[in-house]
Amino acid sequence: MRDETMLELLRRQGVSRRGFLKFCAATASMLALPPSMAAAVAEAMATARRPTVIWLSFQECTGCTESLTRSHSPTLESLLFDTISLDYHETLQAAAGTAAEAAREAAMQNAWGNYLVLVDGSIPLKDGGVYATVAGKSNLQTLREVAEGAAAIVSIGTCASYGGLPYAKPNPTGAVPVSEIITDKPIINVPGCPPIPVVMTAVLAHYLTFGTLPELDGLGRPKAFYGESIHERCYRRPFYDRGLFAKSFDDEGARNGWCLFELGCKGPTTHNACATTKWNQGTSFPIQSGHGCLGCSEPDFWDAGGFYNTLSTPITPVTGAATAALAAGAATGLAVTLANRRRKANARRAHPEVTIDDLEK
Amino acid sequence: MSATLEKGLNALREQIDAPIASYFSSCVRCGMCAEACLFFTETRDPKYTPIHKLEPMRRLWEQEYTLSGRVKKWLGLAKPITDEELEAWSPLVYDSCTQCGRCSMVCPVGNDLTYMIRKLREGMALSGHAPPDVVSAVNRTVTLGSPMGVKLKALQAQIRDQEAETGLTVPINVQGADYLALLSSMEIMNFPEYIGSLARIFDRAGVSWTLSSEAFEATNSGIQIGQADLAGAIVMRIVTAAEKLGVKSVISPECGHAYTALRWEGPNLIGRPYRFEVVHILELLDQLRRTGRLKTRGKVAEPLTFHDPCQLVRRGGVVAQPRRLLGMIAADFREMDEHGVWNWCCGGGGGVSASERANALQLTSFRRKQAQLEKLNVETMVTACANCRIVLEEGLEHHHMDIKLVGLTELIAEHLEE
Amino acid sequence: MSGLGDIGIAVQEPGGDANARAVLREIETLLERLLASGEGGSIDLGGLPLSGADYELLEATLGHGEVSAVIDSLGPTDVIETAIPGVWWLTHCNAAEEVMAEFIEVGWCPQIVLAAQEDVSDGLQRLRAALKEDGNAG
Amino acid sequence: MNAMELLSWSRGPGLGIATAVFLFGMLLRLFEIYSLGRKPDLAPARPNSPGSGWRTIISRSVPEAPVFRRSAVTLTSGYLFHIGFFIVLLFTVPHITLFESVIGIGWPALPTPVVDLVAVVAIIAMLVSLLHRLLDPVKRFLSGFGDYVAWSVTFLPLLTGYMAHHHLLPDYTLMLAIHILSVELLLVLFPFTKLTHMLTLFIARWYNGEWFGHKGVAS
Repeated sequence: MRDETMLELLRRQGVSRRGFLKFCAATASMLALPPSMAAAVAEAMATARRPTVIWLSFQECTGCTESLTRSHSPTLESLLFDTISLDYHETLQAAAGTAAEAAREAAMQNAWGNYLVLVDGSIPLKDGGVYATVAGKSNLQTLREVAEGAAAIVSIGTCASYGGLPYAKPNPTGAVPVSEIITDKPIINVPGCPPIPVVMTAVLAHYLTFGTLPELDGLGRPKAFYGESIHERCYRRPFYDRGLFAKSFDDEGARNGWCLFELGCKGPTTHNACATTKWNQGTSFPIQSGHGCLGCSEPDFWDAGGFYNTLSTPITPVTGAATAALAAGAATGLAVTLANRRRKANARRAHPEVTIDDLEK
Repeated sequence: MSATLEKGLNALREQIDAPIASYFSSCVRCGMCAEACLFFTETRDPKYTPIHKLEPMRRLWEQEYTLSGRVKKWLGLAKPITDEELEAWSPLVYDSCTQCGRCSMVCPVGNDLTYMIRKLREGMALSGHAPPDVVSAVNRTVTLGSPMGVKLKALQAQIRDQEAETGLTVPINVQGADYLALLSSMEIMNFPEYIGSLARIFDRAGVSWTLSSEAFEATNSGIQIGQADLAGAIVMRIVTAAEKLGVKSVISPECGHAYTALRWEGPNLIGRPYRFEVVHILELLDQLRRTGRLKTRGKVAEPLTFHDPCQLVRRGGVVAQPRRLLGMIAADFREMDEHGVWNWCCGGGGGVSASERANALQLTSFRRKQAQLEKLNVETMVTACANCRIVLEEGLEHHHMDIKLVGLTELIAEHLEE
Repeated sequence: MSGLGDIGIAVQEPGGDANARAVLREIETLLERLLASGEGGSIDLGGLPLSGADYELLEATLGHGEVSAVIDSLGPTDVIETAIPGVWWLTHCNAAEEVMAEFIEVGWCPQIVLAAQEDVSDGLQRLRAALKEDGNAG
Repeated sequence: MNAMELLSWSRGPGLGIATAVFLFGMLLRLFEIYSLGRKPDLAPARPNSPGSGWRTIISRSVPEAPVFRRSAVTLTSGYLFHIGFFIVLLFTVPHITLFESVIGIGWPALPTPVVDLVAVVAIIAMLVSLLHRLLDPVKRFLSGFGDYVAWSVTFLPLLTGYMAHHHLLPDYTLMLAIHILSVELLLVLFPFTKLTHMLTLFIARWYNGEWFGHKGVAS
């Protein structure tokens, strides 16, 4: 069964050719491919093998898994997940304890060099990584072990991608993202707190369909979903351009749906697909609900100033530095004053009794 | 002879004050002062840009009175000020600056460049980089009492002539007179009519006045060369004589820088206020006019204009008086396009006319005045500064212009009511 | 607060129908191509940020034609011929009837409506099996 | 360091350092100036002078017509740039929120298209002033390295701000970081270049005006 192609799997589940075509068309749409590519997707799907996937959860809140599984009815995403061979997922799998670990090792052995590793959560390094262990193994050990035989790693969520919440100052566990530990494998970052479900599935679909990684940006994110900022695709953008801003959450501007920039929206510096894909089956996204973007798909978003502080304001108050600088300036100024006064006084003392002889050499 | 670089630099250290520091801190190198300087406008040579003339002093200020400059100097990154450099700067500081003060009015950040040039000359003088002719003039003023070497005997001869001409007595050393009148050697030697004019006007107006045999010379070469001690000594002679005679006022003659020296710099040079007041002759004449003691008859019919001496208007505040006086006697008074505090210099003030080596440049710079005059179509130009008058006469002659020059006091005297 | 409508938030739809106009132009081009060469094409409406006004314009301009069909595979797919013959509006839904993808297809008949060879052969086998059972029974 | 880290640095430690250097330096400059003192003027002042230091602080901003004619390019580009720069600095929303967060006082912004136009005018005026500096014999003669540095660090915030506002680099985060860093560079160099004139010109004008006013002349 492991060697079944996607097409075979779907047919075995009683899906007709029409259903397969529909599946391919929807997948192409999800991957933002032109409709003419649906045929290519179909062709690829007809021959693609279902991959082995191992999902590792480290310092995380399970929000990413929640995001992925909180679809109330079978959707294309869940169907897609049915087609992969999810051999290890602590939260979702039925097996527990040593049986679970054995399943993971078996899956790794069977697909060594070819399986996908999905990671959510950051990895603590401080004090030998004791802050997160599973079956007596630190996350660091587990990640190194599992990553060794992986074809590629998908960092699901901001914690795995950039460190996320555990990484925020003062980072008590010494948390780091996957990319700081694994440097010899292709890594796809799918940041977000949590990431949009369709983005996660699209990355898998792309890998499934074409067997390659999608095109990534400088921060390792698929360009198809993270290529544009929230601000660029925001339906409230015209208000920004016209200079119409909500000043508080219950003022006239807020009621009129004006731009939330002044209320701390991080849309301009946040790259994600929320403004177009939206959440909960396309119902809405934070800005549409009247709240600014938190910037959750960007590195260090917890430390990039308060969520309600405007993007153009200081992250840390400057008053302390300013006061210290003024004090230092005054102290140095006094020293310079004394030095200047002394120099001038010396010059006055050295002033000769001038005669006309002093006008010529 | 004992001028040294160190003495010069030391003088600059002493002179640099808060205004100068604020000026150097504010300069943005916009170059607008160039367009205010007739040595630039008539040559278009950027080296005559006023702020550039101050470069050695700017560097000294930066190196000695700012923290960043001190650090630069300590790191060996600062270019020291040398004798060679100061010598090279001498023509910029002396020959091409008449202290006219126009740049100080134009500078958008408010730099008083003239104030700074005056201070820079303190350093130039004591480091031995003043023009030789100006040094000689100072020498003569200090040793003989007058930059042109005019002695009491020469003055007495001129007084006799004027007494004969006017039939009036010119009072000398009259204890307790109200006014002590001063003269410039140029007036004594070139325009002695000024003495006669004073005698006639004061006689008619009933002004109690006198000359002093101990202090008749008002010009102050110490101001022009920029040496405060010597300038102060020259001022002190007048102060001593005036206070000895017990006069209420001292009259500055028709000479721009003499007025500056006596009225504005004097108390600061001698370090105390005077026990008398200083008025320019035009201020006194206007006062007499106002009180009805100065009465004229008839008016000059031909068109005439007035050349404002810089030290009188821009640097002295005597602006309205000459116009009111001319209003009494001129039927067709024509103002130059830029006049009053916005006048253009004759080109020979601030010691420039005293320096032989500046002569060609001075004549070139006269073109500015020439252009102003050509727009007016006047036959007569009145002024109130003997130095301006001589410089203008040279310029008019050199540029073949047929315009008569006359001192305002003389012109008033000619129109006195009988 | 008696209901959601009382919450004082006005959600403003992005205005304008410029995207719908662009889609209609593209449909025009595809129809011309269909008539000239027999080759149609497809437009993914999900790939465009369409506003409410865009949808209204598209629906008003294209209208409803003679054919409407529902394909029931992996959830319903509505196939509707618009009032412009040859222009088909396809809406793919999942089992929960949530829209997964939406296409405008220009062609004689949408590909997905045609029965596929392997489904036909599967069907034939099922028919034969049924006949055989029938025969056995009879 | 990625763009977001750069932006966070510029909004955090970078801004602190720049503000500190700026305030330290400017205060020091004031001490440097006033430490040198000024002798009292013993010559009696002319009474009822039309001029004074305070008057000159204002009046020196309005050139006489002949002065304007002689330096038309310098004054026009200078005015447009200075006014434009301060309008853009003081009347755009992101800047006002910054001031509000630091000093606690906010004020209304100008409409975005207005600020946008003003920014373009200011940028053009600065380019003209640079060109003039390179072509005019006097300015070229007077200008040194420091003058071009001062121009550059003043121009960069305008240019990068305009680019950031219009998303002219693919990555807005990087663009915004560059913009803020360029402002910080301006602040750091401010006290050590001719840019100090922003503060000291008021002192200079005051001294100038007092000197002239003492003599009964309005300068």
